[in-house]
Amino acid sequence: AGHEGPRGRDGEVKIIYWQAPSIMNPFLSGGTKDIEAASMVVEPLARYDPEGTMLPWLVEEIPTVENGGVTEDLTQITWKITPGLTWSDGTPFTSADVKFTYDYCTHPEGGCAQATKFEGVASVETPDEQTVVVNFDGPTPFPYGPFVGNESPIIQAAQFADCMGAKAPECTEANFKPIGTGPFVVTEFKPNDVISMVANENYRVDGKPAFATVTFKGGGDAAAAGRAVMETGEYDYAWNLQLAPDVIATMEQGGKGKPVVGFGTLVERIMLNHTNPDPSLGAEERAVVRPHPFLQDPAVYKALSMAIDRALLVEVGYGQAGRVTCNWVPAPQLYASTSMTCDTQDIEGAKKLLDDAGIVDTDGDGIREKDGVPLAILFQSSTNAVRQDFQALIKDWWEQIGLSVELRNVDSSVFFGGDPGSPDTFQKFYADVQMYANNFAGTDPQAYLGNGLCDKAPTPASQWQGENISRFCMEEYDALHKELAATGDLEERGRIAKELNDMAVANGMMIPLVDRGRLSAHSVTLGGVDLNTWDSELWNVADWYRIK
Amino acid sequence: MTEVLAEAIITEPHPATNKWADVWRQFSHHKGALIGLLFFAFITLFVLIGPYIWTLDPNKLDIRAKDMRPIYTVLWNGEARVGWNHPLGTDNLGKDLLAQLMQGGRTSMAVGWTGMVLALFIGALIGVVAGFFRRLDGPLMRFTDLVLSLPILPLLLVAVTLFRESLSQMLGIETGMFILIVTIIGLTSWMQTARIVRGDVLALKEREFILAARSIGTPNNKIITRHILPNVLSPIMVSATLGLATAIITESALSFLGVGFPPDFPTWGKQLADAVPRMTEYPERVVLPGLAISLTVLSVNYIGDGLRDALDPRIRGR
Amino acid sequence: MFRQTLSVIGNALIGDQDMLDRPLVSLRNLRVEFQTKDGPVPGVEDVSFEIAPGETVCVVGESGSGKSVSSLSLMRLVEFGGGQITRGQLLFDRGESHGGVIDVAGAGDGLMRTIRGNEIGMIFQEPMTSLNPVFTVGRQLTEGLRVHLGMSKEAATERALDLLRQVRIPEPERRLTQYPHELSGGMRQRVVIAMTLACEPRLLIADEPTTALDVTIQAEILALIDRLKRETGTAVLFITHDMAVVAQMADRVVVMYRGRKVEEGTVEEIFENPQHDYTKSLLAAVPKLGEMTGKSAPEPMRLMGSDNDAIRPIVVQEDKVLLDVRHLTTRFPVKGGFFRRTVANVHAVEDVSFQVKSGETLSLVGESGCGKSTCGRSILRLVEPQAGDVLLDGENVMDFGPEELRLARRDMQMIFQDPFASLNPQMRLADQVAEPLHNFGIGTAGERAEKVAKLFDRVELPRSFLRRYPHELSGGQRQRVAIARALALNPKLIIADEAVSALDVSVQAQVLNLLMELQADLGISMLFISHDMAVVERVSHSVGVMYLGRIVELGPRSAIFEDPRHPYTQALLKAVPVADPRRRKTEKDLNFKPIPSPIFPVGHVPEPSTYEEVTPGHHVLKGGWGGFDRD
Amino acid sequence: MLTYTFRRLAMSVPTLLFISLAIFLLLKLAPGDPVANQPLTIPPEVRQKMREALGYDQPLVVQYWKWLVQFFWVEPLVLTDHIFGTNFSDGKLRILSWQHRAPVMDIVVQRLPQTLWVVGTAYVVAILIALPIGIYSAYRQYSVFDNAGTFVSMVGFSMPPFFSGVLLIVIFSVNMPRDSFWWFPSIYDTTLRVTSWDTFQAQIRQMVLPVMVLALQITSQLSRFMRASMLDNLNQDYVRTARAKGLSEWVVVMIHVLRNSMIPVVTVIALGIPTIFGGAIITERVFKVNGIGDQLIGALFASDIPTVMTLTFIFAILIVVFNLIADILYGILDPRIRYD
Ligand SMILES: Nc1ncnc2c1ncn2[C@@H]1O[C@H](COP(=O)(O)OP(=O)(O)OP(=O)(O)O)[C@@H](O)[C@H]1O
Ligand SMILES: Nc1ncnc2c1ncn2[C@@H]1O[C@H](COP(=O)(O)OP(=O)(O)OP(=O)(O)O)[C@@H](O)[C@H]1O
Ligand SMILES: [Mg+2]
Ligand SMILES: [Mg+2]
Ligand code: NI
Repeated sequence: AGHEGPRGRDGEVKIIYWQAPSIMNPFLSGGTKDIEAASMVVEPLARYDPEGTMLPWLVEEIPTVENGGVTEDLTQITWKITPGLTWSDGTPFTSADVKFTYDYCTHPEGGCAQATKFEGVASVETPDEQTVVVNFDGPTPFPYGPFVGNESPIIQAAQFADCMGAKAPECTEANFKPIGTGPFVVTEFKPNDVISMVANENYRVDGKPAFATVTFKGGGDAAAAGRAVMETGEYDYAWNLQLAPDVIATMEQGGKGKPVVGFGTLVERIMLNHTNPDPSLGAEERAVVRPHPFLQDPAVYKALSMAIDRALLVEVGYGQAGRVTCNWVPAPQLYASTSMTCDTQDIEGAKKLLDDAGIVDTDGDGIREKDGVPLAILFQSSTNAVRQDFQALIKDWWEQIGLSVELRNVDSSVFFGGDPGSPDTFQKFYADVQMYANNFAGTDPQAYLGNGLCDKAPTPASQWQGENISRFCMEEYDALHKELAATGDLEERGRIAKELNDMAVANGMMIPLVDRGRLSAHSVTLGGVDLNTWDSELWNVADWYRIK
Repeated sequence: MTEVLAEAIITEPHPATNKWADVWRQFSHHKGALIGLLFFAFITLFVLIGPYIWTLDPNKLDIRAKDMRPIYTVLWNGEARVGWNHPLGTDNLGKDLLAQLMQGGRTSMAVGWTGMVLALFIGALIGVVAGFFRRLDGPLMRFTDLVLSLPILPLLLVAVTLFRESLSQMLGIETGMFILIVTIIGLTSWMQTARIVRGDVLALKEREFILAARSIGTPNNKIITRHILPNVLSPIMVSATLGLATAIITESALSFLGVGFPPDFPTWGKQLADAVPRMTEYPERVVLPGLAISLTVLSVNYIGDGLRDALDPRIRGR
Repeated sequence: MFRQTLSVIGNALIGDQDMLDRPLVSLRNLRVEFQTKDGPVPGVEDVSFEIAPGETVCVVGESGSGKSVSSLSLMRLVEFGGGQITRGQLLFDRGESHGGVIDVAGAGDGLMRTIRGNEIGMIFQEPMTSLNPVFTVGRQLTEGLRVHLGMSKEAATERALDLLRQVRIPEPERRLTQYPHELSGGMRQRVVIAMTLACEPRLLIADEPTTALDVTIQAEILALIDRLKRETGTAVLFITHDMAVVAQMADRVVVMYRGRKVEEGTVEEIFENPQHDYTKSLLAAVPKLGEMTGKSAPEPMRLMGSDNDAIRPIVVQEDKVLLDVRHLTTRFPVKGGFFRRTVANVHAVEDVSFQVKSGETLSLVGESGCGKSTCGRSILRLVEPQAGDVLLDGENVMDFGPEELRLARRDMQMIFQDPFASLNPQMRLADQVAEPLHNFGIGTAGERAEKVAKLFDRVELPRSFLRRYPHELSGGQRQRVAIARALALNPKLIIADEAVSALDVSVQAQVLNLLMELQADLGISMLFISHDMAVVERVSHSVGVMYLGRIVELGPRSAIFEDPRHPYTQALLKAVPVADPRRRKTEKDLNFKPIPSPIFPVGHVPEPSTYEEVTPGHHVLKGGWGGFDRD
Repeated sequence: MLTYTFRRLAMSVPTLLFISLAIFLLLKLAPGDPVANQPLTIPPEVRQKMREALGYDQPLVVQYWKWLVQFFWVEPLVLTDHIFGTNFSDGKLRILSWQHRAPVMDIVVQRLPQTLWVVGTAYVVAILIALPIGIYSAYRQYSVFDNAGTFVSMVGFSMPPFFSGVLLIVIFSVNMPRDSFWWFPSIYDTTLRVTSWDTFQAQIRQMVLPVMVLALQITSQLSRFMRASMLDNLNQDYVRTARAKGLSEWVVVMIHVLRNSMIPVVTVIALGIPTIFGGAIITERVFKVNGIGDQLIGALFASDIPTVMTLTFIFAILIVVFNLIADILYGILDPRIRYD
């Protein structure tokens, strides 16, 4: 209300991302900052709203089996592009552009960061200018990978025609100033610094966007970004303020802006090693020999979980931007299991559990033994202030129930770097437990739940590739996941997914700790902000306006 | 004969004593240096002995007692949450500030001292050798210039990312980081010392007493240790005081850029960097470590000033 | 006692306010204090004297006696050095047109600035540092003119050229655009003189203007000041510690000792009839050229207050050659060009041969830069010679390896010029004297300590000095320590490189006597290097005159001083001022050409030195050398 | 002098080559992986593809040689093309950043002006403040002013820029009312173009805080040097000569002494410039100035080796060049120095 009018009526909006975008082509960078910056310019066929439901964006409607958009055998999906759509340069947006996007990203020499989006796609056809048909290798119950969500937008064939494969990086002009269908057009791109944009004159909705120009500043640190929005009022929108809760609270008192929180699928968790990491085993065996001497004992991992005061962790580390979770997949609602609770700490209960299981201190050193093996845990994590605080707290609790805990932290570029030569990567997992966070893109957890499959475990044989970090392995789990992959019905998929989630957690694959939300801040004068964790935060930037 | 004796009486300035007593006497005439020394002694004792008196673990999270203010805040703010159990207050997780300050000081001072000593050692060695042996002068000074032309901070960052892992592996993360940081600081800050020392050695070499030493058959190594080194001590001392300060500051800059010691390992620089976002509500968290750094640097500089005067026999003679 | 007399004289002078010959300057009861950490220390105390227009007053006294402080007070420049005039008057007659007599001690800053440089000019001791290195000579010369006389730039430049001609600098136009470092010491001192003369001051203060200069240049500068004084009629206050210079310049003499005036009188009175003990001892300590005429062997000086009966000539006992130097040649490379290759050589020592017998003293004399020091150092191989042989006791030092060389140095020791630089400031004296013993592992620690104490006795230093540091000693005492160190190894040969040049006359005499005494007692041979002809005459058995790297004349002392054959030797002897006011030299006596450069391109092969033996043992270089042609 | 300059220039070529090799090897040893910063959702096969696309897997020698050719041949060609409108460089591969896949030099050219502006202004401001302080402290040695100056400069020296920067922000950006004259922006607006008086003012205002932070550090060091150098010269004989000439104190101190004292200080200033670029890294980060220091840090953290390599090398060139300038200045200022 009160915010309708001609396009560009509200002048300038200033956005600050403390990680600076370095490129505007989301296919050449997987970084959130780059993808979100690009989302203001290039758009997918469909995207998600803050609840995680799919919205038709450049198409008439979402194709489903019911409306015939998806074939019964789940191998083909047909998108119908909204007629009359144009690129920001005025040329028509056609199915050829969509097919080009597919070709661009799947070119073997292109190094496309979003190649997984097109996994399983056999071909893309364009029967006519408005129709895109995607054929899959096999039945694909969730066919909304390609061209959906901020990681899979459509780029203009005319602009990128000469930028295929190895030449992709050389197209600086195109990579910095892609032509898109979004509400804004890049006028100047300074890598790692600032992007200037103006409203797209050919945008499909009249009177939108309300802002004539956007200054998209990048760089610095989260505190400075928060300060610029909430305290000095120099900026209108600050992204992903990973700050201590009390810092956010003080900044809020500045009164110039307020924080907004949204929750997605990012879960901070402790992974439990299912192989024996004993250093005496030798480099090749450490990650193969099963089982772990004591971590697979239900009493042990349940006690470990019970000893943790998750509410306190949330308070200390994330404040409003976190909530207690007992699940691997915390959202969307359809897939979020509710069968487990874990929000109260129960040290005594944990002790009792261990005592009952006969895991007691037999040699009087204060540390319990299981079958003569003392419960000594090496707890590793990436180097990060909040994680080290968590480590210190958790160490304290675990020691209270009779374990000995050694802490270790590894620089994140090494930890997550995936260098097969380094012994400190999270894939090698040369520790008993390790803590980090992970999530999945989009709303469908099938691939993510696939991280629990036996054959996804990183081993020397697989060159340490694979996402099953804890090397969890259960036949029932594998079978159930297969079932999920063959199920098309949403309700049914939800039920199976929840069951998979529960199975993994209950069998000691991990100890979920905190469901980490996204906390951003916007100026009190900026209207229309609707924080979205399923898609780009800037997904509805066309609807933003100035509150007068 | 009589003349000589008369002279002897007149030129008797102080009862003859040993050199270091003399140095000390001159030093104690320098008011700034004396205050500097006192403060430096205080802060050294504070970080060395402190943890034995104040035995709280600096990394202990006392979450119930978080965000306490230093005891002195009650002077103007009766409502402030203070307590003798945490005289300087606690941080947002309830870590005791006093204990952190002591522990941080230990690290910072250790980094400062070792970094400085290393830089001095390399610098003095290269300087003396280059100045003394004409044949080595060219190559060594070329090398010094070369190292001087390396962009230090960037390389520092690269080197930290480079060796952090392997060293932490070998020696544990804390010792590993310590050795890494100290080595890097040492390896990147010896050049000025080397240049100054070389210049002084070159000048000294022209002084006749070196020639005299050679003419009485003093071998080269003795010339260096007996005649050259004591006489370049004063510029070395000055470099030392500056070096200590730079080492402490460099470490804090590394911490700020996130490549310093691990998060659970306090240093003054890191405490300062970490507290910056909460500067307005909890000023003591930046002021205390900041002050510790500044005052240490300041006192060391004054000590350096005093030492330079005290080691200069021309001044000392007066 | 004398002070009373003086103040009576002073009061009498103050009373004399006669318009016609009233003094230009009169200092009355001047006291200057310096603030030190131990409280105020007087620099001069109750000094009074006068200078009449057109008169030259010399102030003499040993180092630290307050000569400079008095003169700086007159310019009111002591204040910038931390001093303060606490008592007394400094009356200066500015002339009728400028308001007559004023008291400089109470003058304001502005007034002082118009007086400085304009009415009182000052020449300082160090020509090397008293000019600003970064401004051209022209600029520094014209500065004063433009400030005081308000001249335009062109006019000032004109005047500057005039001045440079007046002080007889060759090529004055070129000098204006040169920087001080491009001029030699003598030329710089002339520039300073020209600068002080710029505004035609009524009083010229010259604070040891020639101490740092060679005899020849000194003679020229002295002649120049004398001539200018005669031509312009300025009064001159001339400060020096060199009695010969006093004899040459002064009308009246003021003698200062430890901050006080001890005696005052005309130059003849002072030289012929000194009253105060200090003046007497000062005069006794001055070696006078010609004093030794007729004596075959050198002998110690008769000093006041010392045991003069012991004086005996030093005769060479045995006729054995200890040191035989043959065709010694030392060159220093000059590097240049893109690849820094040797493009030329400084021929510092060129084909030098001489012999020193056991117990004999051979002196090398010559002007600065002629290669004396290099020669001495080459013998010890402290610098590496290019060619030649040095035979010590029949063994060739040039063939020794490093360790043999080190051992050979036991027999040859060196005493250096600068007593302040030749001792390590950071080491105790006992350790320094013991160091040679240490190096050769002689004796146990106790024996060494005993030996060092004996050496201190030998050089007449109290044993309490053993634990001292060099800075706690005076120059003369330090030189004794250096001698003790040289004696520690019982050497056969001592090379004394300007060992007494930096010392005050009285101290110099003591040290010289000590050296001679030691020689007599221990039978040491000595290579004595000096530029002071009078000293050389006193100490040597034979003398070698060096010029531009070569010995131009070599022979027994008497032959060189009484029968000089080489034109250079003759010129050199003429230039030496004589400490006798009745034998003054004039400008006409001097004929000095600028010394040619000793730098020759790489390929240059100089001809060998060939000598003519004019009388037995008296050799003179044949042919022309460096502009001096024999016959 | 000229020979000397050429000699030095010629000598700096091997020096620079050696430095480039040293930097290159060091960077190559670093465990950084250009795709380490990509989200965990990207699977390993895709990462490997991306690495290959970046040329990360080529042999060392090839990478180094390519870089050398690009830096010393292609980039200058691009520059000539840009200036003369020629097209020598067409089709030649330039040094591409791994992060944004654009030519590194383009970004450098884009960012260098900001660094030069901020660092340059800070330097000029610092010199303007430091020299008078140094001169006066020396002239009145041990006075109250001198002692206070010593204290303040020590504190300034020991205050890390990330602290002084945030302190200034809290004072001038957070606690000042927005419309006050004393309010200054905490974030450098890199899009601002000076076209009018207002934008010029805005530019000045946004430079105030970073310049203050940088200037504080430089001032404290420079004033110390100036003081020491002045003290050395104030006791020289030529000063007494100048006074004896009857020159006023102003002329004596500000012309005779100053000129001599500037000789070592100018060297310090010239040699300090490259270090300032290094020191500006933190300041640029605090105030988000898009200078090359900020670019370097960003590239380092993203393991963008071509950018890091090029930037560190540019720093090295700067240092070598300023070293040369310092030596030449030395010769110009001090007539005693004659490099044959
Ligand atoms: N700046 C100063 N501070 C303290 N004492 C000083 C200072 N200048 C001179 N003096 C003292 O004043 C006394 C007289 O010194 P002055 O320089 O006049 O001696 P001088 O006769 O000129 O000696 P020289 O022949 O060595 O030049 C000395 O005792 C000296 O130590
Ligand atoms: N180390 C050196 N390198 C280059 N040239 C030198 C060196 N030492 C001396 N010279 C040159 O050799 C020549 C002789 O110098 P030397 O010191 O022997 O003269 P000197 O007669 O002792 O003079 P003075 O009376 O000034 O001591 C001079 O021209 C000098 O410049
Ligand atoms: Mg004097
Ligand atoms: Mg000499
Ligand atoms: Ni008497």
